[in-house]
This record gives sequence, structure tokens and C-alpha cells, in this order.
Amino acid sequence: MSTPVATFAIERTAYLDATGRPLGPLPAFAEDAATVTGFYRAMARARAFDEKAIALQRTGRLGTYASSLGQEAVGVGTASAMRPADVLLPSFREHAAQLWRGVTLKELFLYWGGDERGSDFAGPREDFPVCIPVASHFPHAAGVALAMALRGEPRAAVAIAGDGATSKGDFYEALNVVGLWRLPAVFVINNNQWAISVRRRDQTAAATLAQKAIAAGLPGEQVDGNDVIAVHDAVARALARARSGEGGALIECLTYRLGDHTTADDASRYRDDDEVRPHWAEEPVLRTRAFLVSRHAWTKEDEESLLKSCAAEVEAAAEAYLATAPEFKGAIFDHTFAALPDDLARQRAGAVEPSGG
Amino acid sequence: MSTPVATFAIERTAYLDATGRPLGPLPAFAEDAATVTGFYRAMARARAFDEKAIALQRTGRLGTYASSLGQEAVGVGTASAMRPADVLLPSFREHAAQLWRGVTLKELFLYWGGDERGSDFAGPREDFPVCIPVASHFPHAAGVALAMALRGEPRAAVAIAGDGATSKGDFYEALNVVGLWRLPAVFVINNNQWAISVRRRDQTAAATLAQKAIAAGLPGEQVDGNDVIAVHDAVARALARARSGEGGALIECLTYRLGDHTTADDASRYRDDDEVRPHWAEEPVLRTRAFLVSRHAWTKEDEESLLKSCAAEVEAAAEAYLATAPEFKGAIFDHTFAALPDDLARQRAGAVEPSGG
Amino acid sequence: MADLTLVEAVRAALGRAMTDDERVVIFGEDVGIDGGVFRATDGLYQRFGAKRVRDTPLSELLIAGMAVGLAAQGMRPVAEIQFMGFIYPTIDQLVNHASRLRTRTRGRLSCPMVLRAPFGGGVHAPEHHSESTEAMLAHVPGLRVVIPSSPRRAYGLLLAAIRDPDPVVFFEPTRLYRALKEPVADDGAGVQLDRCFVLREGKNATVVTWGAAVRECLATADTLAKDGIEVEVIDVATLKPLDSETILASVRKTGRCVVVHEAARTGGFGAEIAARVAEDALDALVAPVRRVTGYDTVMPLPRLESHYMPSTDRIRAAVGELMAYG
Amino acid sequence: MADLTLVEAVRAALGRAMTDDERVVIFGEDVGIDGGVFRATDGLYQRFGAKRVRDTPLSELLIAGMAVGLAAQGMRPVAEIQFMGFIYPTIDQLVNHASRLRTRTRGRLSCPMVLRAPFGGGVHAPEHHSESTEAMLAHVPGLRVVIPSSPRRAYGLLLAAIRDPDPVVFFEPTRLYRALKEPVADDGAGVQLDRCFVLREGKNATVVTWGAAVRECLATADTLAKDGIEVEVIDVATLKPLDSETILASVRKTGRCVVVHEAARTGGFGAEIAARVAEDALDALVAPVRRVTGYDTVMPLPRLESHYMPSTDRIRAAVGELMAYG
Ligand SMILES: Cc1ncc(C[n+]2csc(CCOP(=O)(O)OP(=O)(O)O)c2C)c(N)n1
Ligand SMILES: Cc1ncc(C[n+]2csc(CCOP(=O)(O)OP(=O)(O)O)c2C)c(N)n1
Ligand SMILES: [Mg+2]
Ligand SMILES: [Mg+2]
Repeated sequence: MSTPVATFAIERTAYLDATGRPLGPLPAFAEDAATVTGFYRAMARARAFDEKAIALQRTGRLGTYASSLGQEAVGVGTASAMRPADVLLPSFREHAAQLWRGVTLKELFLYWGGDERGSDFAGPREDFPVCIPVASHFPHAAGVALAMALRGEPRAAVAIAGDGATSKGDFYEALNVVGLWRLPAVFVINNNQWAISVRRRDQTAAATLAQKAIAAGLPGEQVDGNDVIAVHDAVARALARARSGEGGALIECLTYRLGDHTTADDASRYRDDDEVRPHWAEEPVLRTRAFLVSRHAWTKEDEESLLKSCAAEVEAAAEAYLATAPEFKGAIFDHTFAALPDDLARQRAGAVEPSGG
Repeated sequence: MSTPVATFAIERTAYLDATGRPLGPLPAFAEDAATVTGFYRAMARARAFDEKAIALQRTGRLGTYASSLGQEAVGVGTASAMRPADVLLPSFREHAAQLWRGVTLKELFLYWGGDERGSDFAGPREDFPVCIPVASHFPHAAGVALAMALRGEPRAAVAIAGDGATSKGDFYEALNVVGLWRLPAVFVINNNQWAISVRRRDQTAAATLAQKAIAAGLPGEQVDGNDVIAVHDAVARALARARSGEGGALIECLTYRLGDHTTADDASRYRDDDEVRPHWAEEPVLRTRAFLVSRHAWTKEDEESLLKSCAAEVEAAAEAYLATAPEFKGAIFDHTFAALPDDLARQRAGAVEPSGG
Repeated sequence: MADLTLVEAVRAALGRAMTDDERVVIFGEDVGIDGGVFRATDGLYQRFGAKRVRDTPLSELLIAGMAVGLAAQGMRPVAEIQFMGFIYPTIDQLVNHASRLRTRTRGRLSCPMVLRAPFGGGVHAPEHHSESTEAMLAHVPGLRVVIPSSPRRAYGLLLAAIRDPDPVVFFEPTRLYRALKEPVADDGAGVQLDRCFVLREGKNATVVTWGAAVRECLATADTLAKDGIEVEVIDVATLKPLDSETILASVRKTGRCVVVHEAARTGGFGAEIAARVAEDALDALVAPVRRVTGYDTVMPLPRLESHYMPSTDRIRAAVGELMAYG
Repeated sequence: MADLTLVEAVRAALGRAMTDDERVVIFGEDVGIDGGVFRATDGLYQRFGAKRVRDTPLSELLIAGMAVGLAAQGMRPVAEIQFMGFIYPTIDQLVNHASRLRTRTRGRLSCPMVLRAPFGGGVHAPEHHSESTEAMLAHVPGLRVVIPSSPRRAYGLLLAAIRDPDPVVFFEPTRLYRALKEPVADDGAGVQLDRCFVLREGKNATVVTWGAAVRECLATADTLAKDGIEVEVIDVATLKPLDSETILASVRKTGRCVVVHEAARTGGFGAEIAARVAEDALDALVAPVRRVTGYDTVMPLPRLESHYMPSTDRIRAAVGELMAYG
């Protein structure tokens, strides 16, 4: 005899179609043109950074770099839903989110240029640095959220990672404890359909990534990740629940990686331009602009002046980065521990003095 | 605008109530009294082993031992649904499954007595030894299943572990690839409600453990784990699908750990007898006997002779174990590699000759 | 001043740290109502409540990763891994995060966490419960690795580890948990990290060791003293960062060095100590360095376990051999 | 005989192994149509098909654990971890399973698997992509750790590793992947494991090294030769089990020993080599042992990376220092 004991449903939310036309009523915040204009400006700024970063890498002045091209709505939609006191734990592709949080362009250039000072953010002092080992920051987010909950603070942790990250045990173990202890942590998946050369459908047989939340007993949902209004809305709703003690959530943002995986990658080895092309018609910057234009909230002049100011800002930051001398080599040692142990002090002395072995 | 994109349901199956009365029509195999009698005999045999193992441990003649008291239907229901050519990957509590597979009582005593030869099974040569690091054998099961699939063999891998094991990333990563590649692997969860002192509800907020399959896009179901017919039926159905190339499954068996976690544990520190008592009324050995008696397939004489033969067999195996001299100390070295490397040969020589350092 | 076993001293230090500092939180598997499988956290759940003494799901990776998040937020997580044999899923978090959060962010974030785990053989434990792999972690830059060998040092070193501003892995020798009692003052005094302890002075040979093997080394020194051989016994205590000076000063005095550990020989931490001697006290050596260790084999199950352990016989033979030199 | 780079030699060995033995299967992240992020598996997916060359989900633990299952079933899994920096989730499988399946079952099951990973610094890679933690695995009983330092040895050692009946971790120095070409015969001939290679003979000092540092050591030997100092350069190649004899024989001849590796100094595998010298060739030493290594710090990001690496200057200074003795 079989009896059903549990049922589940996963929903997908979108507010704008690919051309920026509303699919129905918008959330209240989106009726405020200034809000969406702010999102748009942030996405454009992130894209300007992206272009410059690639250009610097191509000319040997930056290290390997992971472009966020076409995925800016995930970062901006997420970060804009956070409060300053919340903590962001980003993967290596979420420059848009980091910039919104107040990480400076120069800091980003420094980090991707191979300088640790790029992770010493002057702005969001509690935000985590970029996480390279995929999904390993989800457990940190659980810990950050637990600290907030223990202290009774109305704050939350937000971790972002890719579709590939959802295959790691780290993701699952952390999601499970967020569900179990109702921790104020929101996990945002930038499902850009690719993990380097591996397609989303080759990561998991799960029909959605959002349904992975069911395994952890907490809410999971899909949103159109090229729709900055939908992303912001979903993250804001999740954060409101988290702050009021109702626990965390998993949010899958459906988007597309328009560029190579990183500057070290050549996507033409594993995907055709024909596959990529239609996604250009759905990308978030274009779409948001079309929306704003249709609302008479954005003009050609606005656009020109935005592009100009972004370019100038990015250019200045790049120059400031390039003008920053590397640290003194002693820095290799100085932050290993709070105080330099004797054993390491000897090594430092040997390294700093030319005679050292 | 939100639209549902996926829905899921989890079912629970049971054939017998706690007193052994059928809840409805039985699967065909259960109408054959000889089959269910075989299950019963195997459960009784496992319990006899269990009692003896605890007695040996209490008298200092066996190491720490994990009792399977009350969970025999999981092991017997699972193993009896397998074919000899399938491969079992057991956790440390699945003696009942191992015995059905042909591991000898003496081998089990040897293993739990601290002798590696106990894992050199004379019978099921391809079965894995007991897995102690919780959940770490699930990836092995995926690999075993992949080997079978690559060779086009109609075989399957079956891994068993506890409710606590479902919190490990190992479980999730392995389940995910079984779903993705439709591997012939069945993961059976002995949900005995406890992971040492941690309750099932403190492992995960998921309403069922079966629903964790949804995260991996493969079938998951619950069965009454004290109902050997239900367990056998679910595993047999899953194995039939697996062998015909339809992929794996997750089966959660609801049962109860009637004893301490191991002989090193004192469950009275964290649970009351009052909580345990009702579960004695649901336990599988009693229940199956009641079913057989009601079908006139089991008599008092059958019972007496079974208990006697089990006791004799277990006693003989225990004596054979106790009479087995430990290996020569060179054995520490001899199976580290297929051939002893020079470096290790020197260490062996030093260890074997009394003068060695 | 109560007589405490090592595990009681650990418990006292944990209780003291929780009393002194609200930021201290304890979590791990079965650390709550059960008080830990070795009872290291016994009573803490009852004293400090379910918020600060938490049973986690069965997820070691998570335990370590959550500790990183808590520590970065200014808490003082003290997490337990039930046995060293189950610590491997945490290594990614230790190597890639805990040990480097400070330097990656040039000091903006830090990771004052403690990860405790019992370890070592000789207690006839099940498979995977008797290994010693401290050397793997002692190789990780940015991590402290601390191993107490007596109730008093366990108390003081654990308090110091919890107060340390950087991550500490704290390994407790199972074999010593209840092997001896000594008076331990629960006075909140830490014992300095990063220092070796000379437990017994001697002029003929230096025996360097840590953890449970300290007992066999002291016992061997007793025996050898009867033959007129004076052995200096050093408990390394903090493997990383290593206090070379104490070890080298002793070897310069004795001219002979034996390193003793339970872990497998090759790549064990004894190699590091032997290397330092070969680098910085070579001229003082009158005899080769010797290591008395576990073998490069898997730790055997209990029936053969005793053949694997560095016994007093093996230690005595090694010292004896060196005495023939010089 | 084609001129191949090291990464091409790896690819040739993989292709050869797959051709010779149907049981060989390759899997990992991006090893399929992309041919691996370093192109080590380029073309294999096209040649051998999607069944035998498989992209896995992004799950390192699974990759190692699946290899154990396949190997126990008689297959010959050759799995790739994309960078050594992501190998830590596999350590549990390597320590608790791969390395001991044979001895746990007294030979009934075994684990003939290979886990490949690129490693090492000097290529200005992103964070976590430049470390060298081979010593952690070289401590694990039952595991072989092999590191090639030339295209020819890469080809032969990898074939031997794949054919070996026990688990092998095979670390490929990223910095050498395309640094040099040499003629490599794709003749299916393996190179014996468990042997060090004397790459250059010399009578004044022994330099022991492995991986990418072999290049700097050979270059230093060239320079020093001009000053009349004859350096013997040994490529360890198989770290575990270690071929002590070759190293000790050399040190007995030269009386001087410098160990060079990129990994952090403390607990690095150089310590093991120094320890063996201190144990078994002490009488031959005319000078202390020296280690030229990375520091006990986290590998810096590219801007400071060069200060961390064991440079030819540092190697030359160490040999020079030792020449002042004896
Ligand atoms: C644990 C780990 N394994 C492998 C890598 C190498 N790697 C870097 S990014 C990446 C793919 C990540 O895919 P996804 O999670 O979808 O994020 P995306 O790059 O698409 O943003 C891989 C395999 C890594 N950084 N960490
Ligand atoms: C990875 C790991 N962590 C911790 C342990 C210690 N331990 C042994 S059994 C157990 C609980 C297991 O619970 P469950 O999975 O429900 O299985 P059960 O013991 O109830 O059969 C724990 C924590 C272990 N063996 N492996
Ligand atoms: Mg992706
Ligand atoms: Mg259980």
C-alpha cells in the first residue's frame, strides 16, 4: 500500500520579457523609475569594468579574469536587495554584486591583477573576498548567518555561485544546515548554463536547480536571471523572511554566459556561435534599458553620459591600479598570523636580506 | 509573474501493519510462504549473531560493535532483492545484509574482533568491506555501477547507510551522478531515527529523506523499514529498473535503533526508555513471525528449531573466531601494495626481526 | 585544585572559555546532550544551552566551513571532529580558507577558530579510529597544530588556542584521555603556544616526541636512567610553528637525537625535526638521527596494532644504538 | 619520434593507455570536448568516445570516490583534478579508501587508479592555482606519489602509473607543461616507478629535487660548473615509496646535500629527504643539509610570487654556502 507523504512545487518568476515589456503587474519598487535606473547604471558600470579588465588581460596587464558579461542582473539584483550590514560571499564572477556593495574598481583590478590588497575592501569590511574553490564559501555563509542569529541581529548572509557549484557537497551540506537551523542565509545561483565546458544539463538530472532546496527542507525558486526586477524581488523577499527569523532560501537565476569562461578559456572549442547568438537578444543590460526607455525614464543623452562617466571612472581606476607598486616582499610573511612567529621571522629575514637561503 | 515549473511527490509503501497483518494485497513474492520464511530465518540469524557479538564485546573478546537490533528487515529485505552478481556496499550496521550475501559469521566476528581477514570474504568476493567513514561508500557505489554500465552488464550496486549519512556531501554528490548518468545504483537508507545521539529531525529539515532524491533528479521513496516485504519489494523494483538501464533510486527505510549506537555508547544519556518502548511493538522479527504464523507457515516447533540452530551456528562461529590466531606481524606490511617496495621491505625486516628500530 | 584526567582538563578549559567569553561557541557531532563520544563536552550543553553548544548534522566539511564563517564574524568557534579519521573532509576548508583568510585580505578578516579532534592508537578502536596524520596539517602555512600530552598542558594549551587570533587545530591523544590524573588549577591561565617543553633533562640523548608517545618516552628515560643513560625528553606540543631553538639547544647539548611518533614514518613530522637537526645542529651530532615511528603501512586493526606502535622497546633500542657512537 | 611538450607527452601516454587497455577510462571536469583546461586530454573524447572520456559534474570528492569503485571492479580509472588546489575534497577518499582497500581486504579488492593534477607556481595563475602540497599525500601509506619533470619521463611514468596495480597520484608541473620539447617515442614503454633519476652527475654536492624546480637546479648546476663546482642533480620522480639508495649513494659521494622544492618548507617532502640523510649518510656529510623551498606562508598572488619561488639565486647561494665546508 502506497500513500503520498509529501508534495512539492517549484515556481519561476519573471516580470519583464526579453524585450523589456512587463509580463504583468510589477512589484512596487519597480514602479519607481529611480530605483530601476540605479540598477541599470550599476549593470552598465559592471560591464564597463568587464570590458576594461579583458582589455588589460589581453595586453598582459591583468591576470586571468572571469567575465560577468550578460549576467550583470544577477549581481545587481542580488546586491541591491541587501542592506549594508548584510554580508556578501561572492564567487569569482560576481563583480557586479561586489561593485554595488562598495568594493572599488581599483580593488577589483588589484585583485585580478594579482595583488592581495584588492581583497582588503575599504568599503564593505565584512564582505568575503572572492571565492575560487567552487562552492566552498557556502559553509562560510552558514557560519556568518549563525553568528548573526546568535547575536540576534537582523542581518543576513548572501552567497552567490554558479550552476556548477550546485554539484558540490559543500553546497548541499551548507544548504541543509541553513534549512535545519533556519539560518538567515540566502544562496543565489547564477545559472549561466555552463561550468567552463560542461552544460547545465550535464551537471545534474534535476529539472531545476531550485528544487535542490527540497533536499534541505527550505524554499527554493527560479527567477529569470536576466530580469533585474525579478532577481531583486526574489532576493528581497528571501532576505525579509531571513531577517524576521523565518530562515533562508535558494534562488536560481536563469541567465547565460555570453563570454568565455575566463580569459584563459576558448569557448569556441565546445559551443557554437549559433547557440550563443539568441541569448544576446535576452541579455539584461539591453532589456533593462528598453524597459526604462519605454517608461520614458531613460534618454539617449542619459545613455551617452552614463557610458562616458563609466568609461572615465574605469579608466581612472585602471590607471590607479597600474600606478600602484607591488607590495614589499615582506608582505608575503606579515599577514600569515596576527603576530609573526619566530620560525617565520627567520624565514622573512632570510628572504628580505639578499643573502638568505 | 510566477508559474509552476516542476512538481514532485514522495510516497510511502507498507504491506504489513505493526502486528503483521496485511494492509492490502501483497506483492506476488510474499504470497509464497517459503520466501517470507527465508526472510524470517535470515533476520533471526542476524539477531542471534548480534546477541553473541554484544556478549563477546562485554566480556572483552570483541572490539566495539554496532548492533543491528530492530533493523534486520532493512538488511534482509535489501540483500534478498539482490542477485549474487550485484555488489553490496554496506555501512557498519548491515550485518543482516552481509550475512544474506554470504559473508560468514566467522568473518564478521573476525572483522569486529580487529582482524583484517574478516573483510576477505570467501563468498561475495566483489562486495565491499564495511564502510566506517559515514557515507564515503556512496561514491564507490557510483563507480561500481559505472563499471557495470560501461561493460554492459545487467548488474547493479547497492549501498546502505544511515539517516545521518544523508547529511554528507558524499551522499549528495554520488546521488547526483547516479541520477545524471542513470547508473545502476540503488541507495538504501536505514533511517533508524538516530545518528548516535542526534535525532533524525536534527539532521535535516527535509520532511522525508526520500525527497533528497529530488535534488538529484531520480526516484525516491519511503518504505516501512520494519516490513521486510515492503523493503524487498521496493529494492527489487528499483533493481529491476536499474538493470534495464532506467537508472538508480533512493529508498528510505523507516525503522528504529532499539539498542545503543555501539557497545561504546550509552543511549540512556540522550533518550528515555519511554521513547524506545513503543518501537518494540513494531520491530521486524516479531512482526514477520506474526505474519507467518497467521498464514500457518510457522509453528512453535519451527521457532524452537530455528533458535536452536542459530544459536549453535553462532556459537560454533564464535569459537572458530576465538580459536583463530592473529596473523603474523609481517601481515601489516604485506598487503600495502601488490609488491613490497624496497623502502617498506626494510621497515618490515626491522619490525619482524626483534632488533629492528 | 582538582585531580583531572586529560579529557576532564579539556572539558574544564572549554567551560572556562565559554564562561569568560560569550563569543565562544561549541559545535560538532554529539557534543550536545551526549557530551561528546569521549565526554569532552559533558555538561556544557546543560550549562550553556543549546544555542552555544550545538549538535550539527553529520557533515564535517560543514563543521569546518561554518567555523570559518563564524570566526570571520568575530565569534570564537571551537568545533569538534569526532575522530581524526574523519577530519579529511575539512582539509579543503583548512588549507584553502581558514589558514589564509587573514593574508588573503591583508588582515581585514581573520579566522580565530579551533578545530579539536581525538587521535592516535593503542585503544583497540575500530577501523579509521586510530591513525595519526598530524603531519598533513602541520605542513599547511597559516595553521597552528597543537597536541597536548598531559592534563595540565591540555587545559592551558586549549585555552591559549581558543584565545589565539588565528586558526588552531588541536589534537587530543585518545590514549591519554583517561590514562592519568594530575592536579589542574581551573584558573583560566593559558600555556604559551609555539613552545616545546623539556619534560625531563638529560645529557646523553634527546628524545623529541608529542602526544601519547610522550608517556613511552618518559618511561624509557626512566629505564635508561638505571643504566646510567640520561635522556632529555622534549614534548613538542606546538608542531607548527615549531620551536626549533629548544630542540636544537638540547641536541647541541646531548649530541644525539631520537624522534618518536605514532604516525607513519615517511613524511611524518619527525622528518621535519630530523631535518632541522641536520641543518642547524649537524656539527653537534655524534650519532645519526633516529626516528622511532609507525610504519609506512595502514594502521592495523587491533589484533596487530601493538606491533605498529613505537614501543618502549623500540625507543630504548634506538637510544641504545646511538649511545654506541661518540 | 616526435618532439613533444610535457603536456603533449601526457596526452600521448593517455591515448596509448586507452588504446592498449579497454579498461582505461578517463574522467574529470572539462576533460571531454574541451580536452582539459590544459589540453592534456585534447582529442581523446573524439578518439575514444563519450563513454570512456567523461565530463563529470563539478564534484571532486565524487571523482576520487568513483575512481575507487571503478578500480575495485577491475577498471583502470584515470581521473583528473583540474588543479591541485582543488584536490583537498579527495583526500578523504585517498586516505580512508584508495590507499587501503587492498590491505583492508587482505588483497581481495584493490585500487589500481590514477589521479592526475597539475600543480605548482610560476605561471601567474589565479588564487589557489599555484600551490604545491604533494607532501600531504606522500605521507599517506599505500599511495604512490609520482611527479614527472620532462616530457619523456612524463610519458613513461604516466604509463607505468596507469599499469600499476595500486593507486597513484600523479602531479604534473604546470610550469613545465609547455616550457620545453624533447623527442618522445610513443612506443608504449613505461618508465620504472619508485626510482630517482640522476639527471646530472657531479662530485661536489647533491641537489635533490622534483617537478618544475628540476629546471632551476639543472640551470644552477650549469652555472656552478663554470666555477668548477660539480653538482649532482637528482630528480626524485617517485616521492613515495622513496628510492633512498640513489639519494644516499650520491650524498655519500659528494658529502653535501641541498633539497629544493616549491612547497612550503615545514613538513615539505624535503624534510623527509633531509631526515634520511641525517639517519643514513650522516658520516659522509661534510656540511649541514640545506633546504631551498617555498616559505611557510600562503603562496602569494602573482605580483609577489617570484619572491616565494626557490630561485636559481637561492639554490646557488645554498650550494655555495656548503662548498665553504669540508
Ligand atoms: C572546487 C573547484 N573545482 C574546480 C575549479 C575550476 N573551475 C573554476 S570555475 C569552474 C566552473 C564553475 O562553473 P559554475 O559553478 O557554473 O560557475 P561559472 O564559472 O559558470 O560562473 C571550474 C571547474 C574550481 N575553481 N574549484
Ligand atoms: C564521516 C564520519 N563522521 C563521524 C563518524 C562517527 N560516527 C560513527 S556512526 C555515526 C552516526 C551515524 O549515524 P547514521 O548515519 O544514522 O547511521 P547509524 O549509526 O544510525 O546506523 C557517527 C557520527 C564516522 N564514522 N564518519
Ligand atoms: Mg555556470
Ligand atoms: Mg541512524
